[in-house]
Amino acid sequence: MAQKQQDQELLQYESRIKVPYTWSVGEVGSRFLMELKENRKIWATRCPSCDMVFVPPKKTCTYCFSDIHEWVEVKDEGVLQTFTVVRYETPLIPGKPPYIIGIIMLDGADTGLVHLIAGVPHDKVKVGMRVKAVFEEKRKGHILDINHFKPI
Amino acid sequence: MAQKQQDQELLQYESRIKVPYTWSVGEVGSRFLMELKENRKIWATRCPSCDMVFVPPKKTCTYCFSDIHEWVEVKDEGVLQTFTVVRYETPLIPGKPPYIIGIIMLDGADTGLVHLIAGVPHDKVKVGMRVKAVFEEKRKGHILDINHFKPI
Amino acid sequence: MAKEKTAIVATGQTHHRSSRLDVNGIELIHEAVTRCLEDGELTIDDIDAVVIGNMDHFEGINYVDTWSIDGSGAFMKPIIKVTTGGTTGSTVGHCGYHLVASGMFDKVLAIGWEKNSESDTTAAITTAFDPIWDRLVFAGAISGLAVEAMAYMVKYGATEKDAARVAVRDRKHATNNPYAQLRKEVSIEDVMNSPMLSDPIKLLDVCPRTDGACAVVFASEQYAEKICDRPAWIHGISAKHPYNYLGDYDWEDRLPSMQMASKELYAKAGIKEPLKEIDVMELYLPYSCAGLSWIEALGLCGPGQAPKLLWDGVTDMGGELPINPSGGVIATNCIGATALLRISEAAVQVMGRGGKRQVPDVNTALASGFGGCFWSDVTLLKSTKPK
Amino acid sequence: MAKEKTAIVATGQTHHRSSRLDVNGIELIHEAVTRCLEDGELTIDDIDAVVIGNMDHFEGINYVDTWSIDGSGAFMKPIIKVTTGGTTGSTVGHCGYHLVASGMFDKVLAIGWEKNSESDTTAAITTAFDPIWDRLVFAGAISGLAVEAMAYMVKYGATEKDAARVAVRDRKHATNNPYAQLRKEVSIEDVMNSPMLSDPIKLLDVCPRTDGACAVVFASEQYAEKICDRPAWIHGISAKHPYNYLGDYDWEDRLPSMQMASKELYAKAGIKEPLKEIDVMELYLPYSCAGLSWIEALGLCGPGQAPKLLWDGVTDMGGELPINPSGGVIATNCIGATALLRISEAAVQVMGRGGKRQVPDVNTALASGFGGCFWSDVTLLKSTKPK
Ligand SMILES: [Zn+2]
Ligand SMILES: [Zn+2]
Repeated sequence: MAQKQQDQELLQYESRIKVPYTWSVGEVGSRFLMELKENRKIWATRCPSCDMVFVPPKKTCTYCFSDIHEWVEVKDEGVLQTFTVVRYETPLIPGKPPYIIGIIMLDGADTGLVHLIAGVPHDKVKVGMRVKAVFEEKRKGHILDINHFKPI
Repeated sequence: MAQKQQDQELLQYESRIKVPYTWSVGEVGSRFLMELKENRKIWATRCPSCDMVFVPPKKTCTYCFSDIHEWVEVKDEGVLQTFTVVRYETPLIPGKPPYIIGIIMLDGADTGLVHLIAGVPHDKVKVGMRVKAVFEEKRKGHILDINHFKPI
Repeated sequence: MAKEKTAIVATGQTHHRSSRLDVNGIELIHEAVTRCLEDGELTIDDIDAVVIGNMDHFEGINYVDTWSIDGSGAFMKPIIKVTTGGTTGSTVGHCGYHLVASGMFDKVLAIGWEKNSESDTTAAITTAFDPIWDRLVFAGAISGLAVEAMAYMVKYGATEKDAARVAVRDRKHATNNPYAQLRKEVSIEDVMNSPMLSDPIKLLDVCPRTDGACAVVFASEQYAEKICDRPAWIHGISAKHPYNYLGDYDWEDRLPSMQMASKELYAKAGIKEPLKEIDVMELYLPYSCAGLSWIEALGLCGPGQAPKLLWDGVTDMGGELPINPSGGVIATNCIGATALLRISEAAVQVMGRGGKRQVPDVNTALASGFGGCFWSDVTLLKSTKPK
Repeated sequence: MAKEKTAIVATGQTHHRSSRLDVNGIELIHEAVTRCLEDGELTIDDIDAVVIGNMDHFEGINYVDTWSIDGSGAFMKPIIKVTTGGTTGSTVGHCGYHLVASGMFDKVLAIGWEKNSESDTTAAITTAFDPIWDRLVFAGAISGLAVEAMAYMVKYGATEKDAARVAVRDRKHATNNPYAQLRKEVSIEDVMNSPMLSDPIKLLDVCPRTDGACAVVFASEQYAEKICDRPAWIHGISAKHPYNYLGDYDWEDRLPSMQMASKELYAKAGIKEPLKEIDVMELYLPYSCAGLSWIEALGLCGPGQAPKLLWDGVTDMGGELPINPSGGVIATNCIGATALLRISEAAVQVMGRGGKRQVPDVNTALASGFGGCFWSDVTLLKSTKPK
């Protein structure tokens, strides 16, 4: 690609950095994802010192650096803390805009979960509404084994 | 992808980061590349303070931070300072291994040029041999408008 | 920790554009550095050490510190590269400050830059989210900011029009700044009628993508007044990066990291009533609604009272506390430079070198940085030497 | 610049493996940090600040400092991320040292890590070359190293067999190190018969890819001896990164950056005859031939004399100056940790905590880092306090 500036061509070199990655989920994260896959259940970990319940689960507490061993099941429904209707397009996201991103505080959890909201007209979504996980029929051990959360 | 550890599946999340880039070559670099393209000539810049001749050209001297305005033509031949025969495969490089990478000090330049060496059996390449640029017939303003350097 | 009194003694920046094809990144950096050295009547030999920062995945350059030496002049000088996302520029500034304040160096050149034209910013920003958990759902910066705006508006009853008032102010101020990228006034209607990107954020509510660079020289007490007749003394800094995942953020409150940072900063500097005691602010407001909730976090007014402050003109040029005389981030956003530009512009105000964008009689200025997962950095500058 | 006497008082590392699927990067970091704190009988509350580093494009993580807090324990502590390619680990170490030596902090945790299993290292390394000029031709680290080996061998008449002797030594030493990834002895023949990758470098001449982490605590004089009965005092550091493009390198000489760095270091520390005065070295030798030309650069012998030193066993365990008791980089290469492991292993030797890999009576140890475009970092540690 070139652009002329007076009598000088100004070149750009176009390329694309493609690096394949295989991120390790680790034992703790894998257990969470396998529960989604095999049992349609959402499990969390609870810090023995400060009682924080983390979804997704953590092996070490962010706040007090304690090792965490206790697993607790949280509900697959909760409260929509906030949301946005995304109307711009980007090649990185599954699905075409407009779609809704929300932060859901599941019953029993102390941290919000970032996920998609669907099954509701865009002008009916409200902060504070209750939503419930809709699981994929075919699950593979992935955060998108929950297809989206829908209002209840 | 999953791997079993005792009774726990260990997941990996496979993905690929693809980010498109368009790097600005800038006025100085563009002039160098356009000379390759249009005139099959290799031009350098010379520092007014320390006399260093830079190929590829620089707008500012690395060593004394002087602004550089003087252009000088260097020869399209020079000395092979060192080389290697690359025998491993990687998707990032044009051409199949084995191929030869070399550093060439062009006559009139003070910095080496990283490029490909070809037109010679692999066991005949020697440090210190003289080589000459072989230009592409179709050139586009790119460092690979020189297809390779060949021994002379 | 701060042993040496430290001041900003020189600043420089490029004329910011959406695309600067005539220079590569190194040459872009060189422009800001040259202007900064000229501003302080310095040469590169006067510089003891360099700190540089950008969001390196935006340009796909992995050794920015060494790669850029022809631009920074750092050949064989101590140099460090720091990158913390949107806060990169304030981290660069704080790093430059610490390198002098700790007593390690006397004159440190701090550089922030970005050549946003070189990549797809949204694609590049997305790689800043955790790959397993957040990256699959969130894309780019706008939706992450939109959920915060939504929570604030719902809780406090602020409107999109209130937010638009911030965009109108910053875009008007930018017309006074010869370096700004977008220098065109817009009306409330223009903002309201611009396309919705991610509810409640519209096109004219958000920052552009910019090619640009900024450089600043920090100097110790021994040198500061020799270089600059009215140096901008650093009276305190604070950096708070308490979140990592969007799910951990407290949506019930207004930018808690800014509350923490400004509280710490005011305590250090003895500031009790920021609205009265601070003469000008250069804030990293990447979108308009931030200009409401975040100034509440800064203690300029109580919860939900920011819209009134805006409509009353308190933060306009000529108001009690002008915010973003430069036009701010909505006018210019060369990301790795953006937060350093805030510090630089705050210093320019203290030095009295702001030209058409100068606020009269600035003795105290505050600069902020924003980035990552709702992080805040703040810096306080004064015309008087710290005790 | 160094005001406070500074020592390493605790170290920790993971058991290094080619792939650690049971932990993510954060959890891997946590293992090294936990072992380091245990080694010093410390808790995370004792730590004032954290410095962390890796080659972030290897994992595609862009905010490593904040992203990793559950592993590093840095929540709301001062933390800085540094990345300089292969030298990252030594930059982390030098940064940790400076943060204490400058008087800013008393106890600093320095962490290097890499999860090389998460990406294609060659693809990722290639992005470290300049995109316009060098990246199109060079790919990965090996060919860049091979051209250096070729130049040395041609000039000084060293042979591939001489180089193989280095690989044999390091791989043998690794059998003493319970943390090393590759713990299998090889013969000269094994090396010579292994596949040629890039003339003159063969498979058994080069380092593997590793998942691993390393952590070190630097402490000021006030705390060092309370934490550790025999701290490893830092007597000097030097970092020289003089090149940027491969074409600028001086192929006629042997690693000029190492010559510059070691000369500066020896002058600081008063070392006249390094071979006699230094008891052990942990060197970042990513491939075997580096173990020849680079020890000449370190002044252990004259130009072209390294092969004799190697064959005479001078650098073996039991020799006059053992090099890489840990097995070095050829046995373990978690890149962002690699150069910090050299500092950590040198400290372990000074502390006398090396177990089967301990060299007797170590008072003086040297660690090196290597990276980027033929850069060198060096660190000198002693059992005695600096004057
Ligand atoms: Zn806890
Ligand atoms: Zn010069």
